[in-house]
Amino acid sequence: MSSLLGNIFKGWSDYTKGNEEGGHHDYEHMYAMVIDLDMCTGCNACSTACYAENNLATVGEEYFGARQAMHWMRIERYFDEPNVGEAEADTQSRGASFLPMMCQHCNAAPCEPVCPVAATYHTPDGLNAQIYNRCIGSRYCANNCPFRVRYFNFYDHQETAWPAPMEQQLNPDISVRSKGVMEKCTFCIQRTRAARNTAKNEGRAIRDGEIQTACQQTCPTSAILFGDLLDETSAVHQAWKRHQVQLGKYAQNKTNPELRGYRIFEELNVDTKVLYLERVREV
Amino acid sequence: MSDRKHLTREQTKDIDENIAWASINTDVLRSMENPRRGYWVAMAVSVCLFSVMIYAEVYQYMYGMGAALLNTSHMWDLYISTFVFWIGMSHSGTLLSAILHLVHADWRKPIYRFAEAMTTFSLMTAGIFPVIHLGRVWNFYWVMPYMTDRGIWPNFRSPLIWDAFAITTYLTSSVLFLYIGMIPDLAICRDNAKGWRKPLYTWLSLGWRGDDRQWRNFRFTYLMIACFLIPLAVSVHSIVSMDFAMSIMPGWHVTTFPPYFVAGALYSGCAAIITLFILLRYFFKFEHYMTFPILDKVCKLTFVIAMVWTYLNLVEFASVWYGHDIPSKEVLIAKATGPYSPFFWGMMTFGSVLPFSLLSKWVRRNMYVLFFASIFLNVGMWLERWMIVTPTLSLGYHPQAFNVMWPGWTEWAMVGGSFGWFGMLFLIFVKVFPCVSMYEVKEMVFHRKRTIYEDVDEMMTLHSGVPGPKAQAQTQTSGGA
Amino acid sequence: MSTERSKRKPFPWVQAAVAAVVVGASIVLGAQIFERQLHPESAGVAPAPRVPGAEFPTDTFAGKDVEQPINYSHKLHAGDLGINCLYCHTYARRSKVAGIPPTAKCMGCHTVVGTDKPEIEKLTQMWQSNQSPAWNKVNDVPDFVHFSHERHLQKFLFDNPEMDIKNAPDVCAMCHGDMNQVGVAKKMKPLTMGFCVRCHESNQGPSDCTRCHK
Amino acid sequence: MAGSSKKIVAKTRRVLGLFGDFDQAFEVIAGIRRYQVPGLTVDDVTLKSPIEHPEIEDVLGERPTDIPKFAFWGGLFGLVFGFLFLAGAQANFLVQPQGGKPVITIPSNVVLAYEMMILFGVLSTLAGFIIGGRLMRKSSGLYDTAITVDQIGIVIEVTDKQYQPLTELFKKHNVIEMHEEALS
Repeated sequence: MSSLLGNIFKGWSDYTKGNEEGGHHDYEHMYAMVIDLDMCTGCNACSTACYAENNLATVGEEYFGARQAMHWMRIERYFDEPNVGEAEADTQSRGASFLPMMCQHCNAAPCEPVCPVAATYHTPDGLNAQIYNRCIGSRYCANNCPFRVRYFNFYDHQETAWPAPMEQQLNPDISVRSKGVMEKCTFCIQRTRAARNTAKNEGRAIRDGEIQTACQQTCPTSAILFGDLLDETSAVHQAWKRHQVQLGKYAQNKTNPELRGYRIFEELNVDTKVLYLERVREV
Repeated sequence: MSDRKHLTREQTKDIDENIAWASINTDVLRSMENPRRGYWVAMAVSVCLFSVMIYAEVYQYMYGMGAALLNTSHMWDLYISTFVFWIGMSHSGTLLSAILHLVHADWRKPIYRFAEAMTTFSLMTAGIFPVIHLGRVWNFYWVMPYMTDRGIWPNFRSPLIWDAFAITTYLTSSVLFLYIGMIPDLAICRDNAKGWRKPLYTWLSLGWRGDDRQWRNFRFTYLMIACFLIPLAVSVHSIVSMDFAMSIMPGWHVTTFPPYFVAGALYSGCAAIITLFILLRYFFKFEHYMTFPILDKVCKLTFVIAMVWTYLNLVEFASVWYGHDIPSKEVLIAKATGPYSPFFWGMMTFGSVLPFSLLSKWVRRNMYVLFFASIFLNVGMWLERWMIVTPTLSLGYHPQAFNVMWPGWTEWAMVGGSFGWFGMLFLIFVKVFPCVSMYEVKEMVFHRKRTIYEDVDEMMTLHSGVPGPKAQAQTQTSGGA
Repeated sequence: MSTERSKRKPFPWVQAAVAAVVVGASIVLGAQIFERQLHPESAGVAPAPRVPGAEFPTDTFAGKDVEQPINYSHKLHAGDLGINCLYCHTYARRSKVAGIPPTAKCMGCHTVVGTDKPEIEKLTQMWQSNQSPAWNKVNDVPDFVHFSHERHLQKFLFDNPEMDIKNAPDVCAMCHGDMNQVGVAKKMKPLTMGFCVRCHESNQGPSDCTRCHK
Repeated sequence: MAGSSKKIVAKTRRVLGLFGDFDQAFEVIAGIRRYQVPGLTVDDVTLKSPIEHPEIEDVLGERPTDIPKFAFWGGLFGLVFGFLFLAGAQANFLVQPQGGKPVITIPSNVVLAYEMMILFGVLSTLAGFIIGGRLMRKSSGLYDTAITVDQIGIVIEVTDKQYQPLTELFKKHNVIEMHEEALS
C-alpha cells in the first residue's frame, strides 16, 4: 500500500518535473533519422530490405490491390505536374519525386494514448514501440495516425508468405506477427538491442554509426542517416543542428531560408523524429 | 368499457380512466401467454439473421479481419458505426423512463417499459460490436482493469477504455432500472403464474407484497436511479463521441460531437420507440394503453429532438466551414459531393426533412404511414453514423489514406444479424416479462380519475347539488372491479 | 407501542460488519496470493541457492515430467559429480540460448565411463549412427519473448564481484530451480511474465517492454 | 418504545382486511387515528396496495427511508475509490510514457471516476432498497392475490381485546374480505 501511494506521488512529481522540462520522460537515447530526398532515387531497396529484416509478409497482388499490404517502409511518388501529358510522359519529365515514408516515431504520438491496452508506448530510447503480443487489434492507433504508417495483419500470411522451407530465412530476433495485430516500423529495434548488448559486454557506450537500420544499410545512395539525437557528436544530431530543426516545436525558427530540412506535418504538433531534406530542383 | 369506438384516431384522452384494474392485469398477462404464429415467424426470422451473424463471425475469426474488406486507411467501418447506432437506440429508454419520470409526465407510463427493455437490449447488441471488430477477439477482456501478476493495466487514457467503463456502467444500471421498475409487476405475474413461471417470478419478485414500506423505498430507489441514469446516459454517448472527437483525424476532431451524438441518440431512440409502439399495439392489442394521443406525444417529442439534431448537425458543418482547417473542410466537401454523397444526402433527407412530416396530424395518427416513417428515420440515423466513420477515413491528412471502400459481406451480415439478436432478445422479453407497466397504468388511471372526478364533483355540487360521478362510480367500482 | 415493529429482528449490523470484513480480507489476501503466485512447493525441491547482491526469486512451479530419449540425470551429473552447468550449456554465456551440448561432448566421457549402462548404450548407438538425441523442450517461453541467457549471466555471474564461475548453478537456479536435485530435467519455475517482471523490479532490470518483446 | 406506564398485552392475532377502494381503507386508518380501536395507533398499520400511493404519507405519517443516504454514500465511495484505483493502477503501471501525456491523467481519470461513481451509486441504491424495503425475507402468510389486482389491504396485529372493535371498524367501511392468522 505504501509503495502504491509512494508511486502515486512519484508519478505526480515526475509529471510536474516533466512539465517544466517540456517533456515527460527521462530519455536515455533519442533515436532519430535524416532522409535526404535529393539523394533518393526511388529504387525501393530500403523497402525490400525492410521486408527481409523485419519478417514482413508479402501479401500478394490481390491483397496489395485491396490495400491490405504491410510495407513498413514505402516509397511514395509525387508529381510536380500530374496533369501534363500524363499518358505519354515518363515519370521523370512529370517531375516525379520520391518520399520514403515509415513510422515517424513522433514524440507526442497520437497513436499512443488511444490504444486501449497500452500496446503502443514510448520507450526510453525515444522510440514509438509496438508490442505485438499485447495488441488486441482495435486499430484505433491506425485511425489516429496522420501518416497512415501503421499496418494491420488482416490475414495470417505465414503459410503463403514463407512456404516451407522459406520460414528458415525469417529473422529470429523479431516476432512473426499473426492475424489481428498492428505492426509498424520500429527503427529496427532488434539491431539497437544487439548493439546495446555488444556495447554492454565491452563496457562502453554505443558508438555513433554502430546501429544501422536495414533501410539505411541498403540505401545505395546513402540517403538515410540514423543515430542518437542526444549524442551531440552523432551525424544525425549534426544534421538536425545544421538544418536548424529542433524537437518539441511545431514551427521552426530558421535563420537561413535556404536550409532544406523539414518535418512532415509539423503543424499537427506530433513532434516527429524523421528529418527530411528537400529535393533541390533546377528552375 | 371494451367498446373500441373511442380508441380511434379521434381519441383525445391519453387513457380511458374508467378502465377496470383487473382488466389491465388480464390484458397484459394475456400478452405474455400463448405465442401466436406471427410471434414464431418473427422469432424464426430473428434466429436466422442471428445465425448468419454467427456464421460471419466464425468466418472472420478463421480468416482475419480482411474478410470485412477493411484496409489500411479504413480500419473501422460498419462495425463501429453500427455500434454507435445501437448505443444511440439505447438512449430512448432512459429518456422516457428517467427524464419524463422526473418531470412527472405520466403519459410515459404505458410505454416506458418496452422502451426501457429496448435500452437494455440495444446495449447488449451494441456491446457485441466493439468485441467483434477486434483483430484478436479472444483477447477482448484485456480492456478490463483486472489485477494481473504481470503488472499490466489497460491504458486509461484511451477513449475505448472509457467506452468499456461507460457501457458496463450503463448496462448494469439500465438492467437494474428495468428490473427494479418491474418488481411490482413481477409480483402480479407471480400471483397469476403457473408452471415454470411460478418459481421464476417468485424468485424475481423478491418477496414483493405491496407493503407501504416497500412502496416508499421503491419510490425513492426509482427516483435515485433515475437521477443517476440521466447524467449517465448523457455521459455514455458523449464518451462514444469521444472515440472520434478525441482523435486527430480531420472530420472527427470536432468539438460539437458530444452534444451532437447525444441528440442523435435520443432521436434514433425515439424513432425506434414509435416503431415498437406500433408493433406492440398491433400484435398485442394494446389499444387501450398504447393510444393515439400518447403516440402523438412521442411523435412531437421526436420532431423536437430531430430539430435539435439537425441544428447541431448544421453547427458542426458551420464550425468546420468557418474554422477553415483545410483537411477538415475537404472531408466535409467530400461527404457532400464525393462517392458517398448519395448516402450523405439520404441521411440529410431522412434525418432532417422527413421529421417535418410529423408536423401533420394525419401522419401522427396514421399507424401505417408512421411505421414506415419511423423506420426511415432510423435508416437516416444509421446512415449518419456511417457517414461519420467511413467518408472521414476515406480522406485524411496523408494522400496514402485517400481511398474509397465498400463494406464486405461479413459487415453486412453482422449489421443484419444485430437486428436478429436484438429481435430475439426483445421477443423473449415480451413473452416472459410484462411489456406494459401494469401498476403504473393503474396509477395513471387512478390519478387521472381522481383529478377529473374531484373537479367535476366540485362543480356539480356547486351548481346543481346533484351528486357527481365520483359518488356514482363508488358503487360501480366496488362491484365491478 | 409498536409491537409489530419491535418484534421484527433488527438488521444484523454486527454480523454484516463481520461478513464484510471477512469478505474484504479474503479479497485482499486472495489478490496477494494471486499476485505472488504462491504455488505449493509440491515439487519437493527446496530453493536453497542464493545469489549475493541480487534478490532471488522464490516462486516455484510443479512442472510435469518430460519424456526424453535418454534419461539424463541432472542430479547425477551436476549435483553428485559437480559438473558446471556452463560446461555443457556452453552457449549460455555468449548467446540468447543456452544450447544443448553436441553428442560429441557426451561421448567425451562416455566412451570410457559407464558404457555398460542401458541409457549410455542408447547414446552410443545414436553416436555411431550419426544421430543426435531429439531432446524435448522443458523450459519454454513463447516465441514473442526474446530472453537472453547471455545478458542475465553477465549481470549475475560475470559482472558480479562476489560470484565466481563455480557459482553458475546458483545463477541458473534463479529461473530453472535447483537442477542439482532433479533427475530428468523438469520445469521448476513458473517462467510467466509476472515471474520475469517481479524479478526485474526487485533486481532493477529494465521495465521497457521492447527489451523482451520485439 | 412502549411507555413504561402501559402494560403490554401480548398480541395474539394478525388481521388482514381487504378493501375495494382507497378512500375506504383510508377511512379505516383515520378511524384508527381517532383511537376507535383502543390501544392501536397508526404506527401499527401496514398498508398493502397495488399501486404506489402518494397520499400514503399523509395517511400513515412520515416513515423514514435510508435510500438517499445509500445513494449518496455509494456514489461518493465510487468516486473516491474509482479515482484512487485508477491513479494507483497508473502509478504502478510499468508502461507509462505515452504521446506526451502525464502519468496520472486527470481528464481520463475524471471521466472514469464519474462512471464508477454512478455504478457504485446504483449498486448501493439497490442494496439500500433490498435492505430498507425488507425484500428477500420471509414475510407473514397474510397476503391475498387481490392486492396485486385492485384491492387495498390493511394488516394489523391485535390483542384479543382489540380484535372485536377492529373487525367492526373494518365492516363499517365495507371490508370485502378478512383473513387472520394466529401469532406464535
